[in-house]
Amino acid sequence: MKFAYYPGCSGKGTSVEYEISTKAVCSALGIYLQELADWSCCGSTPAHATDTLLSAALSARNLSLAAEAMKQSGATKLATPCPSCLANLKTARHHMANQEFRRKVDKLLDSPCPPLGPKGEEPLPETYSILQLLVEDYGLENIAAKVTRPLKGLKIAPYYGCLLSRPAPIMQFDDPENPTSMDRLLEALGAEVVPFPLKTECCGAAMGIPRRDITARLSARLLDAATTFGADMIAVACPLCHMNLDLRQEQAAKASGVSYDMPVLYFTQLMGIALGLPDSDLALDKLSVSPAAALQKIGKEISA
Amino acid sequence: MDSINLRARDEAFIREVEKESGQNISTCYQCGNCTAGCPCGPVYDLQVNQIMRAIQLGDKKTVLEAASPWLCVSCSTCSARCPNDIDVARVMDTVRHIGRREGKTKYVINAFWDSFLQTVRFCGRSYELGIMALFMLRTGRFYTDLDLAPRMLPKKKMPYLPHLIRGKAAVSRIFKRFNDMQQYDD
Amino acid sequence: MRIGVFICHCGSNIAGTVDCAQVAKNATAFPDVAFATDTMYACSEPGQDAIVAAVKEHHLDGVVVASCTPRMHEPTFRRTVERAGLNRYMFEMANIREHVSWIGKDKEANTNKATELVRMAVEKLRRDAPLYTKKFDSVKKVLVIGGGVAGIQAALDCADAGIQVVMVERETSIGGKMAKLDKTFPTVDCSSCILGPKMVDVAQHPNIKLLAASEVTNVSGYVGNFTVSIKRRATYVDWSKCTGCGLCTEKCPSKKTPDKFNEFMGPTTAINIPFPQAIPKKAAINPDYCRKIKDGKCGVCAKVCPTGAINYEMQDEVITEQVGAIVAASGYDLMDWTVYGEYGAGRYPDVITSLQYERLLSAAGPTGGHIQRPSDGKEPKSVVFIQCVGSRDRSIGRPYCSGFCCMYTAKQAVLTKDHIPDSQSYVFYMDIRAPGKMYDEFTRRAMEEYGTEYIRGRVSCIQPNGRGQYLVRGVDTLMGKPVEVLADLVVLAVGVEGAKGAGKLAETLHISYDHYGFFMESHCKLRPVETNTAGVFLAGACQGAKDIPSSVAQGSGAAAKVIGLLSKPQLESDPQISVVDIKRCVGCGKCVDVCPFQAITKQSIRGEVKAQVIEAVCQGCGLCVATCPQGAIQLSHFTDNQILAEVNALCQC
Amino acid sequence: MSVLTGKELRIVGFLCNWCSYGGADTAGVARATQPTDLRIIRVPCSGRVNPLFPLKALLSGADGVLVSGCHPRDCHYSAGNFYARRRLELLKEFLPIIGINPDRFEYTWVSASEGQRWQQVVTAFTDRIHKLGPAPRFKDAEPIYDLPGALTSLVRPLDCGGNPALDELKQQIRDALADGHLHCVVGWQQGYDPIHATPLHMRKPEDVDRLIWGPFNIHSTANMITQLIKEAQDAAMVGVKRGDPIPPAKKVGVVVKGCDSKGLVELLQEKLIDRNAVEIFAMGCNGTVSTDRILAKIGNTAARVSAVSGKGDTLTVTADGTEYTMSMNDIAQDKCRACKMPSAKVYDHFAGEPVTVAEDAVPEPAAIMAYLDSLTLDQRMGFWKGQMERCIRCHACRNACPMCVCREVCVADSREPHWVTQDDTVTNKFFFQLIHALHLAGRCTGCGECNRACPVGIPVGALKMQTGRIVQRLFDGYQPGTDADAIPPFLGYEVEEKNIPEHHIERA
Amino acid sequence: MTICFLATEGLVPWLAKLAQNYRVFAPRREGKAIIFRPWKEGDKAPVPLKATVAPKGVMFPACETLVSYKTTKDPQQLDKVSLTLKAPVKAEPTVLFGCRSCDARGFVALDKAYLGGKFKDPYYEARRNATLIITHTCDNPTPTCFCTWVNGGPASPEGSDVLMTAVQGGYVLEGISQKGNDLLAGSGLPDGSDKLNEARALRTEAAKRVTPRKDLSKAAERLKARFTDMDFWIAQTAKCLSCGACTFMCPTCQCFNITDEGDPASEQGGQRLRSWDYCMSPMFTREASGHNPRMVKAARMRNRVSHKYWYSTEYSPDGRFSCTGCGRCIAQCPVSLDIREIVVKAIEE
Repeated sequence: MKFAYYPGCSGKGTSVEYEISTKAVCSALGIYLQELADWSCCGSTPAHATDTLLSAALSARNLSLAAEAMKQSGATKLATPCPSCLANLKTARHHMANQEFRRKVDKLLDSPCPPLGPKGEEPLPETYSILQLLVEDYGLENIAAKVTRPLKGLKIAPYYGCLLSRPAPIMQFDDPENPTSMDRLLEALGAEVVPFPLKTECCGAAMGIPRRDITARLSARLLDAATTFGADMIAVACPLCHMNLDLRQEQAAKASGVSYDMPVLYFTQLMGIALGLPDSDLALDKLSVSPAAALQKIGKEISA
Repeated sequence: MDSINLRARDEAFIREVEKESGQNISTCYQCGNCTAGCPCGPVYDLQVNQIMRAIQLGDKKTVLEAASPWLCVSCSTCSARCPNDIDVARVMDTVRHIGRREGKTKYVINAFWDSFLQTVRFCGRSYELGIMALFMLRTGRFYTDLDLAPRMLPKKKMPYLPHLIRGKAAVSRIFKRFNDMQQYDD
Repeated sequence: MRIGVFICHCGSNIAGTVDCAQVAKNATAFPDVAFATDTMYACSEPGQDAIVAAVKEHHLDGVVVASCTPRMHEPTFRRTVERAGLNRYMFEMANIREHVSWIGKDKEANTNKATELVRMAVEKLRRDAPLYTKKFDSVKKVLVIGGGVAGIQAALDCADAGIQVVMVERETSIGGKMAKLDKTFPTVDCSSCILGPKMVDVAQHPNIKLLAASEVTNVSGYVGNFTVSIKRRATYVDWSKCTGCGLCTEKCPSKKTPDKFNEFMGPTTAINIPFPQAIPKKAAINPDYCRKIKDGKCGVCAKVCPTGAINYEMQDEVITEQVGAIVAASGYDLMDWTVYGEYGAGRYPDVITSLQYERLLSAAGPTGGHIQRPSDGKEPKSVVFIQCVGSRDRSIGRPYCSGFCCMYTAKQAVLTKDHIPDSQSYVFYMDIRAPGKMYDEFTRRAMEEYGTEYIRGRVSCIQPNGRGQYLVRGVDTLMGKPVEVLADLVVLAVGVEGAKGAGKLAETLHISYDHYGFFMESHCKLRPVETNTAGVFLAGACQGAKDIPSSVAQGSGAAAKVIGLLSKPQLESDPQISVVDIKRCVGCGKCVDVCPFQAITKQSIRGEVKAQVIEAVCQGCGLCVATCPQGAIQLSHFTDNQILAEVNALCQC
Repeated sequence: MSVLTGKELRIVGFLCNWCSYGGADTAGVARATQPTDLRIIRVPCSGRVNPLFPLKALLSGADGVLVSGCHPRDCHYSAGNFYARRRLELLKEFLPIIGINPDRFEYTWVSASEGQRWQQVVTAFTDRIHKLGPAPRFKDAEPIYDLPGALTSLVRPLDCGGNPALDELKQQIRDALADGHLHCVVGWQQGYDPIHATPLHMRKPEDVDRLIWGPFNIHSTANMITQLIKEAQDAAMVGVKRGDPIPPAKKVGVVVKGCDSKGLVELLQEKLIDRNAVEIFAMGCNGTVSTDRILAKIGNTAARVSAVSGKGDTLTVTADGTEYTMSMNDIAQDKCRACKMPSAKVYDHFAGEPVTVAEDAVPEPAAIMAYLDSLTLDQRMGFWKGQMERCIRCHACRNACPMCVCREVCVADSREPHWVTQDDTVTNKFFFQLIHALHLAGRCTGCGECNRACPVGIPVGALKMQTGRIVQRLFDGYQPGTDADAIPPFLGYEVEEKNIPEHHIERA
Repeated sequence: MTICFLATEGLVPWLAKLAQNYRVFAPRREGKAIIFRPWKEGDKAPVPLKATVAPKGVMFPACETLVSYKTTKDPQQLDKVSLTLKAPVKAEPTVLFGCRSCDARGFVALDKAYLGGKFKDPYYEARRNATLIITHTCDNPTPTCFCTWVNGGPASPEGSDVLMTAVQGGYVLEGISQKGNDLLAGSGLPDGSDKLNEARALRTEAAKRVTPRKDLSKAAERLKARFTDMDFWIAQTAKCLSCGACTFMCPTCQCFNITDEGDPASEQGGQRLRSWDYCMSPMFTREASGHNPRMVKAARMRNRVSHKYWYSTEYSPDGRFSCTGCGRCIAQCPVSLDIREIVVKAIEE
């Protein structure tokens, strides 16, 4: 299995543990991720909040690179771990089905984007989340078969965030109200998944810098719920969610007046643990809230 | 308080929003579901359904002067649950686009976005420390997230230097052409 | 042939934008036209008299009137030409009002267009032939499908008028949805107290034959002479012996059988009588849960039955009935609300439908009339009602208003307060639709006297808070603020759709139905209980969401139509039907295959297979004509040559 | 009647009485302004609209044709529009092959209450037709007389070496004939020279000696079958008096190649023959040849062939004293090049081993279709005009067709209905071919007999191939004559048609 | 007799000259078929082969208007209707170029039907008189040819006005009829007498290549005897598809149907059409009552064969067959039904 890979900017910075664990897990599963050479930023929320066209052009540059790379390497799909990048890349492609829009995008680029082409042989690739590819393409049974350290007894609140399955017509993945792909993945790893009702509630996204009051309030809600439902930890699939719940956990605590000690792990880190990968592949030390206590439940010791 | 002037309906504005967002605003029947599910509703000055109503009325001034669109986190919950299948989040995006073109960029978030895009423009990728620096310069809020620095820096989660990519000039040209096109359009 | 052409001015309706005199003049040049004139109002008495006079004076044998739509006045003018001594089918109309004068102001173009339309009508008329109706006998018996309140009303009205009634009910008791209700709005009187006597009347009426636990499987024939196949489902109880004593239900060990009548709010026994007032009050076994039928071990009911009515070997049985008319009263069902992920999609035990709540309120229900929430049996103190779940929601393909939810929600809020005085009800609504007599007053009482909190806005989501309550997140659009309420119980006013299986029933009855399983009436305003299939009528919510008064009114309406139809000594057939030219027919049977009405059969003529049209069954759609490769079957008045003549009148190059 | 020059174009509408005609009335009552071009023909139901009506209009001067009925499910007659949808979609997709822009034909659904929608439909459609301008007329098209000669590749290797199981086949037939339960058995024998076979009717065991099997068995045996069954029935009736019980007729035997068996299956499917009335003798087919191609290889259309012998894929022909060798690749009939069913699947006797073709082999599209697809619409119209000019209306195409069972009651000769006149204008001649093609839609098994039978070589089969392509696309690869239990697509419908798009007449 | 020589390269200019004064019909290739079409200046040289369809349509078109008629109403008095009739009996001067001898002999057979009796068909007669037939003698008989069996031959002059034989470097043209001789005399072509022997030798050679002759002199007598032998006819006809390919391509088949088309009251008026009909069709003899004396195809085949080799010998003064042995009915028959075989069997068996 070979996928073209778009890491997204945060993977090289604030979500470096996501990046490390994603690569390690894929490698352990025999999935080859081919990182796009010279990829650039998709523009994230700032771009699409500024202009649809600008946002699409920033994404289109990367889609063009991916098209070329996939032609060369024979990679079958384009993958990214970051839901925000995913949303931008998918939305750009979605809009570019409109010829008029696409002409405008092409005008912003050095050279025009390859066409969408007929279904099945699209030169301009669709983007998929790592989560989707692991669950749908690689398959849960195949993952379960490779688990060496089941996460037995670990109660995990699966938190998807808002972007992974929304807007449904563009994302085309899982149930927008009650996604279950990560639930099933965690179950395949042997964990106990708590019925977390706030799976897709917003964490406040990038408001952390300009309006920390908003993120603090929203994150607190999530941390409250996870605590109430008895979770040992929260699993996430998004760098922004992670930042708001982990890095800013204290800010949230301040806002709600409750103190939390809720570890927040990327699902890939949990996969890494279950697959028995070495600590260097898990980058657990990058987390702000230490999962050491929680992981003791499954007999995993880490230096706090 | 002003009364609503129904005859001052700005049809061009309604069409502009509808065209750019691709949504039919008139199908909104004001059930309020967008507001009900909005995570930011409590901090909005004008609720999402009220923004929609103001667009229906062609009340451009009210729409563009509202702070709410600039507080929206684009989580698309409103779109997912709209009983009339309106992509409300896209309407909010569109309101921001129009606002930006009309110079309504007085909000803190604009400073953040601009800082972000500026780093992309020059480096090809976003550069987190650069964003913080530019944001503080723009807003004068030098204390922003200083409390997080002790957690971030030792873990090496914020590289000191930007990732400069080979194609950074190509990315930069996208921004340039975009700005040129905007001016030409205006 | 001698044709007369009459161009109507319709005052200025036509003449305003069409040069009628010129059209008449142009018409004189058309083949076989022996007379052409314009006239002020062709449909007026002098206008019609002028046509009659012209037919006589000019010895016309066909008439073309160019005026309004034939859907309006074709019957009028057919009577006129008949009065003039012609066959009523020797008449054609050109629609130069709705299709010409009213849709454009270019007089030159309109006059030209009107001329061409007249030309087409003339060419068609030249190929018309006189047609004659046939008379036939009808069976003075009606089939009523569905034993809800609408069907009961229709059946009783017909039976009282002396018409034999066969009532077919899918469940083991009649009563329909109304039997499940605790009270009815706006009077808050007891539902079973007012319905019960009517159900008993059905059981006792000498003209009504009641077939419960039965379904219509096939309908053939035509108005006045339908043959209906009815499947009588095996109940495993011989109803001729069952006295309804209920001993069996007490002793049945299979006590976890889902209780459909109680909307699955509690279990019942494998052998049961759905409710105390059931008609017929007979026990029936649910074979999926009966231990004897499933595993062959048990037989308790057979042992205790004092009359020996239990028969585990019972089989489904198909019977046929001959009827002259059919009333469809198959009612409604709630739509599948689990599409609402934000309301838990059925995962939350204390989020229930209004009909389930009705069973909790009912003294005959699973909780004996005590409101106990399903998860823990506790009495809820905070009850949230959410309106329009599956109504007025295009995103899930349900754009329509279900009509009666506003009213029953108000009723349920009132009853909640009656049952639990220290409770608080909240109603999230978009608009309150209460247009009936005393309806709005009733909703006002709910708010003013019972303190129900009405919040104008939709609910975005319901989230369990982990402490046994549900956080309902809505909005008060009047205040422009989000609202959050902690609820012990949430009741969804789920939208309605045609009853399960309505589409299949419609196809069996050869009537149309919409995307939501509602049957199509002939005309939304003027023929609300008729269908496009002669002899099939509609009553109640099968046609669209309806409350009890409307259903009862429509039941009586359908009955009036049936009585009117079957009181005629004989029925007449429309002669605009298909006719087989047996010399051309090769007997391939393609017409038989496609006919939506089974109006064509194969017959053998001197050893050769030929198609044969059953005149009274044929509805004149012409599908067979478009199917027959030899053109051996032709639709009278719309023959291939007639339509070709119209095409040729327009296209000749 | 002529259109208002310069102002209007000729647009014909067929509207069902109950919905769309009412919708047009509603639009009128609402005074919804519309273009004046459209002329409405009122029909009871869209199911009444034989696709030949719009086709006739388009071929005789209409610039646009619009059919409108009740919305699916709302049909006054419950299912008429479901049938109409399939037929009208067929027509729309058929038009391009004869050079008519499919945009000139549209069908839609408008209910009696949708006055506004009707206004939009009329306005948009009229606008569309005006944008397209006056329709090119068939009679004015620039004729193309030539035919493409390209050969497509073979989907499987062909063999002209005869079939080793011929003796087994002969014995099976002899035995059956000796048993006396057969009226006759149809096969092939050598004709007036070794490269021409001719059908053989075997009635006595000794007739079987003449039976041949090989590349010259080009004729369809399926097309004789309905007549022979009738003949057998008549024979049984000889001497039977009125009132006597009707004696059972003898069976008709038929020897089939794969393609012939498809014809039989389709006849069974349409209940045109009774399975018990036929006894099927099958053998695997290794491909048949085109005698024209053999003569072309020899280079003399008057060549006198004295002997032929086949070995593997090579045929050796002795003509006028000279030996010519040729490969099946150069002389095989077009249909055999693409044949994926060389052996019958429905039979009573099978001699030898079935010949099979790889399941996943994909035949190259027929040369004539590739050629037509490469032409512009105007050129296609000219092509048919040029070809049809030489049609002499001998109806060999029709009579050779196994699926044409109307025979003496064919609409080509009838005045009631009067679809075609006796006038031999090229339009009139062509219209008959269009009737034939549309009557065969969803039924044509692709046996190619119409092409082969045409004495002047008009590729009329291409019209049927077009219907075949459409049927395959619309009905998930449906192949007529392969499943005796399948309902022919135009005698059925689905409430939701998976592959038939909703046609939107765009807003003006 | 005028004999001229036409060089190969002179053919097209000569046709062009003829085309100035005549409608010229000549064979050309269309697809796999060879069809007679109007030839005009600029066209290529005609194909020197037997046409797929006999050229009888030049005299006897596949469809022609016998009468056109139209009614006109008096606008003042709608009951007053007048009828106008037009019967277009006229023919332009025509040259039929490049037919075979079998084709030209076909016209002699058609003459019997259309000009032979008491009533002459004016439409046919006009065209016949206005047409000059230049026959290309046959140098390439096909396996289905049997002209010599029916008293013809590859170079039979019967029915032709000019015989044209291909020789080295060109053609020898021989005037046969007065019309033909006049045409050649005025043609300005050089004398070709010197090449006549070469031409004759080639013709003799061609005649040898025709399928060896069988004696059909007893055909009429034997067919008469076979008339009631239905088993014979059923056996011979079993494979027939009842199509019209044989009759429509035949140079001697003369049957037609008459239908009224159009509407006299319309702008276009009505037309009475005469169009080819074929006796192999079950419709051919169907009577208005529905009764059909030749319901089965065996009866129809018997009629066709008998007509050609028996009836015609009785009604034609010279006792000739109504068949010229062109073999088209065999070559183009979709089931390769061989009329020779039927006749021979009728005689032999």
